[in-house]
Formats: sequence, structure tokens, C-alpha cells
Amino acid sequence: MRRRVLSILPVLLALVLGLSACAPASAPASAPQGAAPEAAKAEQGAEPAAEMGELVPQIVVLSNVQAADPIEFESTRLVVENMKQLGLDVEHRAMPWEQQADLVWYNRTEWQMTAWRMVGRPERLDPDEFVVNLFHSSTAEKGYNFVGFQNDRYDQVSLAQRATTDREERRQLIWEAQEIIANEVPYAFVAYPQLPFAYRSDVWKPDTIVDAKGIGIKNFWTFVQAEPVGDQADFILNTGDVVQAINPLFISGAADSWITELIWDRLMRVGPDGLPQPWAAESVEWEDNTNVLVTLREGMKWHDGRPVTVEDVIFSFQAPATDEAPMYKPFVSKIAGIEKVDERTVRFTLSEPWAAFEVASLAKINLIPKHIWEPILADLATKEENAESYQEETPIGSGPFRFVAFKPSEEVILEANPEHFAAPKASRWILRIIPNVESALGQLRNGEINFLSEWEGDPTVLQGVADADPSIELVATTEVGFRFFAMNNRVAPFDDTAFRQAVAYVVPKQAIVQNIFKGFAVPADSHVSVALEFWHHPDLPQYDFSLEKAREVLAQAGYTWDEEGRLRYPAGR
Amino acid sequence: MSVQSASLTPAAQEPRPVSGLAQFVQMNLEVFRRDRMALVGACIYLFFVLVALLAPWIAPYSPLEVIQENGIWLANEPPSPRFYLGTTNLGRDIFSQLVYGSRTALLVGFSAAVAVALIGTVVGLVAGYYGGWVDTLLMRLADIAFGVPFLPLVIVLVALLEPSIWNIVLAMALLLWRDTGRVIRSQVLTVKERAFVAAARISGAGDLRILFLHIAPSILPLSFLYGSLAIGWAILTEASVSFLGFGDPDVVSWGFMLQDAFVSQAMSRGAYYWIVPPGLCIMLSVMAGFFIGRGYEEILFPRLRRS
Amino acid sequence: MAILEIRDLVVAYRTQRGVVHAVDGVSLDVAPAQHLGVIGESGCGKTTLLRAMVRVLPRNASVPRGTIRFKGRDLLALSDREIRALRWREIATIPQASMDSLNPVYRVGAQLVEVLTVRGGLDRGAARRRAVELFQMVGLESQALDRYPHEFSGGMKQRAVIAMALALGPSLLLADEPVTALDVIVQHQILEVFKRLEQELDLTVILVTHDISVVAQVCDSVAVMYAGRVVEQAGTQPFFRTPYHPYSLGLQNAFPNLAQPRAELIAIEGYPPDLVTPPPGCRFAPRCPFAVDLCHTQDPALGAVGPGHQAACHRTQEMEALRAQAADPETWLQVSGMEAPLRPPASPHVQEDPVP
Amino acid sequence: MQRSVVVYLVGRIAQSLLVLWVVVTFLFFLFRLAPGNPLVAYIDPTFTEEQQQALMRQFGLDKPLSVQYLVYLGNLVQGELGDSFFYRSPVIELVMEVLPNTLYLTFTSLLVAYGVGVVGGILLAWRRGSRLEQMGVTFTLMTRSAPEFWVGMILLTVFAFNLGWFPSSGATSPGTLYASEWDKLTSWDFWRHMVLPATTLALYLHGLPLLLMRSNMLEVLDEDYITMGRFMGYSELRLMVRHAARNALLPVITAMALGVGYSVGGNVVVENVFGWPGLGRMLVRAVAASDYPLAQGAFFLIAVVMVTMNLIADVLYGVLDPRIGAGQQAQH
Repeated sequence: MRRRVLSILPVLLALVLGLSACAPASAPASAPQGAAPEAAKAEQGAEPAAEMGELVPQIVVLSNVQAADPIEFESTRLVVENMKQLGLDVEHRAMPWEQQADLVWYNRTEWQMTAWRMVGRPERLDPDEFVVNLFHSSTAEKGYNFVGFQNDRYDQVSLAQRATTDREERRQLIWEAQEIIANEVPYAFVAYPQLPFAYRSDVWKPDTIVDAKGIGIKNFWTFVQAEPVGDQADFILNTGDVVQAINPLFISGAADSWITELIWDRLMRVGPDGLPQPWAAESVEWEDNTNVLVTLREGMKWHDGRPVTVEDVIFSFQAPATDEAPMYKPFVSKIAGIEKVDERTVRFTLSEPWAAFEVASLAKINLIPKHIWEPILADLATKEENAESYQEETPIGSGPFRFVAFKPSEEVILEANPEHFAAPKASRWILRIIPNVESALGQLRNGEINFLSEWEGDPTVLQGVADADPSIELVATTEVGFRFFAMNNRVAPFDDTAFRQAVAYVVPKQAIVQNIFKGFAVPADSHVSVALEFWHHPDLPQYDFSLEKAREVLAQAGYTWDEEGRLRYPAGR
Repeated sequence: MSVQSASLTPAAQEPRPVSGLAQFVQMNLEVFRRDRMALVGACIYLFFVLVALLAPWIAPYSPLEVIQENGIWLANEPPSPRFYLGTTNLGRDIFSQLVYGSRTALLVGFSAAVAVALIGTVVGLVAGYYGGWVDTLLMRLADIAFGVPFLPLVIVLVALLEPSIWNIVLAMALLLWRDTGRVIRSQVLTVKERAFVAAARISGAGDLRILFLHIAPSILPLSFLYGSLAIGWAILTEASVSFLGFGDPDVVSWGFMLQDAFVSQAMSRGAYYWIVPPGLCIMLSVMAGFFIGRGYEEILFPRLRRS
Repeated sequence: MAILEIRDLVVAYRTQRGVVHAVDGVSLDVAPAQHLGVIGESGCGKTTLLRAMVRVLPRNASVPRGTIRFKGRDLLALSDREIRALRWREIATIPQASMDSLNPVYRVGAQLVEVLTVRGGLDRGAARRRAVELFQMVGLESQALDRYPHEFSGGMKQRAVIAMALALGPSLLLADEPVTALDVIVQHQILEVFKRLEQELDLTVILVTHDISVVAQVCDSVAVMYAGRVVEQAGTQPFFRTPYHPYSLGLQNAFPNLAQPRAELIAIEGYPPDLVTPPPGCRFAPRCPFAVDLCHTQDPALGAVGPGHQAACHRTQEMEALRAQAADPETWLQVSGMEAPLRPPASPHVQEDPVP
Repeated sequence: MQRSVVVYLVGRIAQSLLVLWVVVTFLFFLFRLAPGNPLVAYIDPTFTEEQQQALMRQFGLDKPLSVQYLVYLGNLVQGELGDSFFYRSPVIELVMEVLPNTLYLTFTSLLVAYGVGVVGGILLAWRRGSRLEQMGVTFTLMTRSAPEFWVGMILLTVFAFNLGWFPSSGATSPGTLYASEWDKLTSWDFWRHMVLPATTLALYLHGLPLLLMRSNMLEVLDEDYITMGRFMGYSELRLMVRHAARNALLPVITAMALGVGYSVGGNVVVENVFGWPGLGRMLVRAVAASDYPLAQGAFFLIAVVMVTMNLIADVLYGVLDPRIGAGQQAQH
């Protein structure tokens, strides 16, 4: 019941805010509508009423609940306290993620400010997704631009970088995009978390563990290249998530994606350096801005023994274009045509120039066997369900690992495919579902697992364990993802850049990194992570924590404080 | 956690009858006078009630306050004169949380006990006294309640409504009246055949008067028995629900503390000072309920009595 | 030579109110093949006496004094194992409330077979055959062996218990109120069985009852107990013809006697005394219509009043006259001592209070 | 008599079905009437309106509530529980996959608990009034009062993390494949994983049978047939075990049948502490992930086990106690 009431509050709030925003400049001159008696009292003070703006309304800051995301919750608590120092009436409202998401994504005018996080994914190693999706005006209505950021120059720049195939030119554009964001402050950035991973160096040779930029040592390359020290050759890692599905046409849970990557090959792979490199393709050749010639490796075989053919490749890119794999559809939407050139070569024709084609399409689409999926898709076309609901009994791909067993909520077992061109050194790859991180750590210590691929817990605990046990190696990697406070640019007072800048100044990034992240994070200043060294703008305004600076920015923009210390809008607003 | 185990009494035994208010009061006093365990139980509750009432004076800090010194959080501090039980991984005083946790435990425990005992007693009285279709209906309802898994229901309710201790109490009230209701009904069935009830009826007393003045006093000890057991169930349930992460995030309870410790690797840190005290408090308070329950049981079912 | 000699036996119960001497200085001799009836109101210590003989006493009971010699062995000095070995093989007991003495969850036959195999050492086949025999002996059909106790009538259960008691051919049979809970016709049938078996098997029997008509039917001698003491002991004939204790007179008045049917039954006023604080002098004095001052101060000893006839009363000399008075109901209404308790004292068994 | 047994059984089963129907209905509307779109957690914001609609259609959420309800009931009768939002696969397959694990854990811990409880109860009753009894009862009340997850945490810390005797999570060692359920049940590895969770549960569960057994024994020991047994010269052991315990056991066995039902629901916490791949963990996850069909399915299955066990308990009582004839049951 209370929940209903709660959800009405923001509506009312938005209504009031909306009205006051719509109200013409004459608003202050007219009787102070809805003004509290205190405001009237203040007007009787020494200063003439006309010179004082209206009271800045109450602000509600959303966050996840403490139990589910203590980092977010605690950071929010700190920021809220600091915002109060600015003379604001601020309330911290924690709610389960589902409710928070419901409000932020689906009720875009009904919230003001929220703590949020963007997670790192392999495809995000190219800045394109964040640069375009997060702030382009076209995604403001329904897409990722939930803060409703509107900037014409940004729209131009972000799309231009997408169309450019020249790396240096693209870098300049991406830097400009970062500058715009840093100045306009739609987000108040907090930190790029560092992901701690650990493995047993008495099982895996340290020099065969690959640290990928922005992703960490838990990556495809490690899985394929890790070399056992002794007889134990099973690569055993943990996940706290359950495995949802093993399906090449369904982007499901985070844990699932690691499995799909290993079972199914792709034409290209994002390398440890973050750049795409040919994989199942022997070569990828840009004939011009819209035509790409891809040559398939020789001698590849599906796990059922049949050869991988050019027809399979074409099928793999055509299948997602139907409605049967909605999640993969965006990755092939700009492909106008695929043409078989010879038994090993295909030509992709794009509908428009697309710089991210390699990363977002060639390195994204799983190669699937036509002889298996064609009848399945034909059957599904007649049904309500699509390919996402289809679980093969034994998934067949051509990748470096073959499927052995899937015990939902227990484990997934894959075995090495010795016939693969990049045959793994490990003999099996076993993903254990261990809901409690502490159990996972215990199992790493006694060798039940030998690769800690997820650590939701306190990184200092892991550090302590690694320090005490010489055969446990800890590797922390700065993420592509980041944490931030999103400010709804559509609603007051966050519709004012100066106000947003002031908020950015009261986010104590250093303290949060030190106390809440326990040092396992880097203060953030951009939506392009420092992990992406090449793309990250090295010289952005930092908004280091300073209440004075925040007040100064507000004062310069014409904000005032009444004698009770409450923040008021600039006169005339 | 099975709920049916609330009663340790063989169903076949017929409880000792009690009639009249004076005898009723005397019996309640007798419970604590005669049974040392019941007295211990009462003392434990008394202790926790005092702690809960005096929490702001006993606890050195506010339970969720992050304690800092020069901008550094005092996290993972071991027990010391400043922090009797150390601090959490986010720099909160564990002792203060423990003290405030007693408030939640008692609030949940007593309100659930009252709800369960009240509903169960009224259902049992009405079903047993009126019989007929009322009885059939209520007892079918009890059968249904017996078919609903308790903890899963609490989890679902709390997740669907909102994570609040009142929803835990609600879930308990929805289900746990079943044991109380059944036992009290059968007791009413025997009591209502007794001479004094017939006498009251002949002297022209109305149904309500008979029910509440003549029958109710003799079954109230049974309500108390089930009520005191319900206190324990409620505290345990709240702790379990909190532990599974469905608890009210704004309410510090012992279950919340254990959940916090569990997800903050207190075990790996060897932070026994964080893990052990909340569990002990839960255990003590639940045990106190059992002790008092046993006291009533031994008075009600004298054959079990020990010297 | 007596098969059983009891000398100065005292059995005490510890209760919350104090120590109760339920049996207080009893001496008895039982000869082989003797059928002794022990009579008295409930609470007089009959059952305790019986249970003491096989040492199956409640946990709060103790035997501070006395001896029980059975075939020359002192039962009270035997180890637990020895006395257990003796039970049922030598001394079988038909307990009070033998209605409930069968385990409800086992078939009756199985219980009979159990005692035959476990205590009698027979193999299952032999035990089964013997069980059929025993059932025939007590007048039960062999099919009844496969039924559960709750499918039996009261009389059948009693017969079954008798069959069990006879299973191992004991030399002494203790029977505690064997027919009390049965209706008159069944009582009669059971007693017939009893009489027949006593003769056929040459048993020594001690039968405890409050119903003197039962004694008249099946016993050849009688002991009367009052408040933990034996107050009169005699052969059945002399006892009914010339009782020497006023309590015996009262008992005879209070029960219909098959031998001497009477129109009117006269009850003894009051109840047996509270044995935590027994009255000084003769324990029956408070209820005795013939009590004199002496009776209230001095405890009479058991003394011979005839051949094989003993009684404990100060006025045995005048008994002829007193018997005549006793026949008049008015006599019993003028009880001299008024200290007789208004409520029956709680039985020590109900008060049982396990003390470590 | 035979006839009345049949009538009784049919009536009792019908009653169980009625209970299940009410539970299912209650659950259905509880989930559907919860505020917000049930699929909110599963609709990616980038989905087009059409894609969202397609998803709603796929899960049958586009139809009116009453139709949804009838469809749900219809499916239920055929053993279908709908599709999981999260796994996109049939709920029935998912829950049936983990049900055995929950049942193994439940039965193991119950057998241990009832074994210990019954023997302990006999012992305490036999030694009534002694210090042993005092201590035994206090210890049992303590374990009954301690939250299971806390006991589990302590066992984990000591036996898994510090001593390393037992694994801390899961039901099998990594990469273990069993040819059949039988292979799994006869493997040492499986039981090694079972030790800690089963001990935790058994520590909690043994209290009920122990206290019940003790009080039943105290009752039975006062019965005349026990005294009769003494007269008959049976040994104390025989009397305790064959005569008293056999009778005192009846309510305990019934309680155990009920206990299966209650534990299947109550295992939730322990399964989560020990990462046991069972129904309880699945339920908690499903609820947390707003996977309503799965949560409903898991809940339903738990309710089925409970109701079935209640039924079995009732019938068992009649079967085991010769005193309770079918006629009496029919009246009940």
C-alpha cells in the first residue's frame, strides 16, 4: 500500500515542477504559488523580495538498497549529506533495483537524481556504444539516454565518430564528445571500479593468464591460452549468477556470454588490447566504406564433425535479421547484403558507413551451423516463441570448447576441442555456480576452484588471502564500466547546467574510492573509461570534491541563500 | 523451520481444565512460580525489553552511523573499549546494532504473538462453540493454511508487497493461527460440555457471555502457550527473511546483522565478534519463548510435570 | 513349610506431603497350594504389598524394613537381574486394571508368544502351539490370538491375561482385583475359570480384592488389611462364620454375600486414615463403633483368637456380643471417633513424584 | 469397513486437492495483482513496442486476467507450469530438475534428526529427572532456537573454511558427471557435500522428535501394560524399546511425515547458505529476480509436497495405530 503512495509522490512532484518550469518569467512576480509561509516570512526580511528566487524544491535521490548494493547505497548517503550542506532539502530513497529501474527507465519525467552504474562488457571495449547510446538525443525517449541530455553538437560528434574509419580522427571526435559531457555534466561521475580476480598460480602458469584492458584476466584469451602447471588441467571458475541459457541467438545473463563465446566461433574477436582481430576469418578486408571482404579459415569443423562452410557464415548473419533473435537483430541491421564470393570468401555490404562494424557485428555474431538451426528456425517461425526460448539438448558450435553438460544452478562443463585452430591448453572448462562469494573464496583456497572470476565481496579480504597464500594471485583491472549519479536533465533543478556542476563538486570521489571501494577503483571523469587508454581524454575538468567550489558555481549562476541557509533559484527563474 | 512443531504436547492429552477468572490469574502466576525455566524465560524477555527501551542510552552510536575519524572510516575495527564488539566493514558499531536489534526482535515477536494468539483463539472459540457450518468452514480454512509452506509465503509476500517487518507479521497472522485455532477448538468442545457452562446457559446467559466469561478463561492459558511459542517463530522468521535479503533495509535487526556479516565476508575475516552475538541474541530470545511455553505446558498437562 | 514368608514388611512412598507407609509391618505366611485372599478397602496397602513381592514398585517407593522369603530366598536381597529372572517364571502377576495391561499395538497372540519365547525360552513354533493351548485353557478360541486387544471384550482380555500369567507355569500367582471392572455375569465366568485352574494346576494364589464375595468364592484363607496392616487372618470358613475384627465385620456387612444373602447392605462410615499422619492407637478406632478409650491410645497386636485365626483388636473377648450389634445398621451410624477425614486421602500412586 | 476406508480416502484426497486449488489461486492472484508490469525486469529498455508486445504474448500476459487464470489452471491440470521469464524454458522441467536434490537433503536430515531424536527421547525419558535429562532438554531447546543459517555459518567457518574437512558449497565436486541418479546417490562425493547442510538441518530438526518422543515416553511409561511388562520380567531395554517406544513412536512417525512437507519449504535458508542446488534456492532466486512463473511453480511444488505429506501423515496414523479404525477416521 505504502508503495503505491510512494510511486504517486514523484508524479505529484513532477507535476508541480513541470508547472513551475512552464510558468513564464512572471512567476516570481505573481503571488508565490505554493510558497510556504516561511518563504513569505523571508520576504519580509531586509532584502527586497524581488531579488530572491524561489526556493529550490526538495530533491529525492534514488539508490539501490543497502543489502543489494552497499557501494551504491553508501555513496548515495554521502552525496546526500553533502548536498544538504548546499542548503538543499534532500531525501535519500533506497528501493530494490526493479523499482528503481521501473522509475528511471519507464517514468522518465518522474525522478530527479539517481545513483546508477554502467557495467563493462566486451563489446563496450569500443567506446562507440557508450558515446552514442548514452547521450544521443535519439535515445532520450526510450533508449539509454534516460537523463534526457540534449546537445546538437554532441549528436553530430557522436555520429561522426561512428562513420569515421580513421582512428586518429575518430579519437579527436571522441575526445570532443567527452569534453562536452564534462562541461555539461549530465552525469556526476564517481568511479571506474577495479575488478579483482584471482587464480591459483600453482595450477595455471602466470604468464599464460591474459589481462585484457578494461575486462580483466577473466576473458576469452585466458580461457583458451591458460596453460596448466601440473596434472590438474580443468579450468574451474565460479559465478554467483545462475546460468540462464546456452544459446547462440540469445544474449542472456552475464555468465552465459562466457559460455557462448567458447562454444561458438566468431569471424573476429576483440583482442586483449581492445581492438578487433580476425578469428574464424583468416582476413577482413575493407574494400571501401561500405564493402567488407571476409575470408574464412581453412579446415574448420563443427563439433558434430561437419565442415564449417561459407553458407553457414551467411546463414549466421541472416538468421538474426529475422524476428527470431531480437537481441542480435541490432548487430546486423546495417548489413544490406551478404554475398558468397567463393568457397571461402563472403562480401558484406553495409547500408551506410559504420566504423564499429568489426566490433559490433563481425566480432559479435556467433557462427551457427545451418544444418541444425535452419529447421529449428523454420519451426519457430510458426510459433509464438522465438529462438531465445530454444535450448539445444547439446549445443553445437565450432569453438575451442565443446559442450558436455549443463546442470542449471550447479555447473556447466565444457571440454577442450583439440581440433580447433586455437586448441585450448586446459582439458575442461567448468563454470561452477556458487551463490555465496565467501564459499567461492574458500573453494579457491582449498583448490576446489582455481580461478576466482567473480568477487562481489570486500576486495581487501581477497587481498589478505592473496597476501597470505603465495599460490593465490590477485589481479585487479580497471573496468570499462563506471558508477555515477544520473541527473534528470528534463526536470528542475537539474535542468540547469550550473546546478549540475555544483552537484558534481559535492561528490566526494576520493573518499568514496578510498572508504567504500577500499581503494579498488579509480575516480571517474568521463563515460569513456581510463581503461581505454587510447580513447580516454587525458585532460578533463575534474570536479574534485569542494563545497566551496560548488557554492561558488551556484553563486555565479545567481543562486542565493536565505538567512536560514536554504538555496534559492536565481531571481527571475 | 517447521511450524507444526510449535507444540511439544501429544495431541491425545487433554489439558487440565481451568474455570473462573481468579483461578486463571492464579494459574498464570503459578506458571512462573513453579517452573524455574519459565521464570528464566520471563527474565530474558524482561532484559531485552529493558535494553530495547533504553537503547538510545545504552548504545554509544546510532546503529547505521558510519563512524569516521579525519575522513577515514573506522571499518573492521576489532572489539575495543571504544567499540565493544568492533565495527562492521562499513564502519558501523556492532554493539549499537545489537542493542537496537532488540527493538525489532521484540516488536516483531510480540506483535506476531498477539496476532497469532488472538486470531487462533477467536477462530477456535467460534468454531468450537458454534459448530455446524461455521466450524466446518473455519476448519477447512485451517486445513488450507496447513497446506501453505510458511517461509516461502513470507518471502513471496515480503517481496511482492514491500520489505517491512509488518509484512512478516502479516504472513504469520495469515498462517500460524491454524495450530492455535485447532487446539483451542478441541478444548472448547470439551469445556462447553462441562457443568458450569450448562449452568450458565440455564441461568439465561447469552452466547457471547458464555463464550467470553465462562469458556474463554479456561482456554486462555492455551492461547498464552501458543502465543509465547509464536514470539520465537516470529523472531526466527524475521531473521531468516532478513538473512535471505528480503528484509527491511532501514530496520536494523539481528537477522539483518547476520546477513550483513554473511555478505561482508565476516567468516573469512574471522570476525566472530560480528557473527556470534546476533545469533546468540536470537537464540536466547527464541528460547525464552520456549521456556515460557513449557511452563504453561507443564501446568496444562500435569503428567509431563517435573519436580 | 511356607512357600512365601513375609516378615515385618514396611513399604514407604516419598510424596510431596511427606512419607507414607503404605505397608507398615506386615507378616504373612503362604503355604504351597494355599489360596489366600487379601481384602480391604482401596488405599489399605493391598496392591503395594502385592507389588512389593515382585519388587515392581513406583520409583518413589522404598522398603526400609522387613523380609520376603520365597522358597527360602530373600527377594529383597536379590539383584535386579535375579529378581527379573524370578518374575513370571516363578511368580506371575495379574495386575489391577488388567484390561489395559495388554499392549494395544501388538496382537494378543504376539504378546503371548513374546513372553513364551523371551521369558520361557521356547522357539516360535512351540510358543505358538503353547499359546493355542493356553487360550483353550482359559476358554478362548485360537483365532483370537490374531486379534488386537481393542477387538477384545473385557472378559476376553481378562482371560487372555490369565492365559499369559499361566504361560510359564509359575508356582505363585498374584492376582490384583482380577474381576473388578467386569460385569457380574462375566465376573462369575472368570472366577469359575480361576477356580478350575487353581485346582487343575495346583497353584498357590494370592488374590487381592476389596470384594469379599470374590474371596468367599475362590480362596481358602483370608487376610484383612487396614491402613497398611494385617488386622485379621483366618481360613475362609472361620473368617466368614466368626470374624474377629470390627473392620471385618464392617466389610462383611458392606458386601452382598452369596453364602448369606442379606436384605440390607451397611457401609462403613468415613475413609481409611491419611497414612502420612496415622492415628495413634488402633488405626481403625476413628471409624470403629466399638472403640473404647484404650483403642485410641494403644495399638493392638495381632493375636491368636482360634486355631489358625488371628486378629488385632483389644475387644476380641467380647466379639460374640459385638457381632450381634454389628448386624444392626444403627450401630455403624454412631461412630465414636469423629476425626475420620471427610475426603479420601490422595492415593500415593497418583501422587507419584519421581525423585532422582 | 473396506468401503468406509475407500470413502475416507477419496474424501481426504478431494480435500487435499481443494487445498491445493485454493493455494494455487491465492498464489496466482498474489503475483498478478502485484503492482507493475510482471515483465519489467525482462524488458530491455531498448526493445521496440512490438518486441515488448511479442514478449507479453509469449508469456500469455496480453490476455485478460480471468483468461490467464483459466489457462493457468488448464495447464496445471496437464502438469504444465508455464515458462520461466528468466530461463525462457518450461518451469516444470526446471523445478523437477532440482526437486530431487531438495528431497535428498530433506530426507537425509530428517532421518538423522529423527534417529537421534527418537533415541535421545527414549534416553531422556528413561533417565527422567536426572541431570542428563535437564542438560539434554536444554541443549535441544537451544538448537531449536538457534537460527539455522547462523548454525550453518558457524559450521561453515569451522569445518569448511578453517579445517577444510568438507566442501562449502554445492552438491558435487566440479566436473563430476553421474551416469544416473543411482550413481550420484552411491557416490562418496555427493554425501561429503551433504554432511554440513544435513547436519545443520538435523541439529535444528532433531528437537521436535526428541521432545515429542520424551513426552510420549513419559506418558506411555505410566501405562499399565508397561507395569505388566515389569511384572513379566522383561528387561528395561526391551520395555523401553519394544513396548514403550513402539507406542510412543506413533505420533513421532506422523510428525515426521508432516516434517517432510514442512522441511521442503523450510530448507530455503539452509540451501542458500550452502549453495545447495535445490528448490528453496531456486524459489529465492526466482522471487528476487521477479521470475513469477518460476516462483509460482517452485512454491506450488513445495505446497504439493506439503499437502501430500499431510495426507500421508493422516493415513499413516490410521495404518500404524491398530486402535484407530477407518470408521473413526471417517468421522474425523
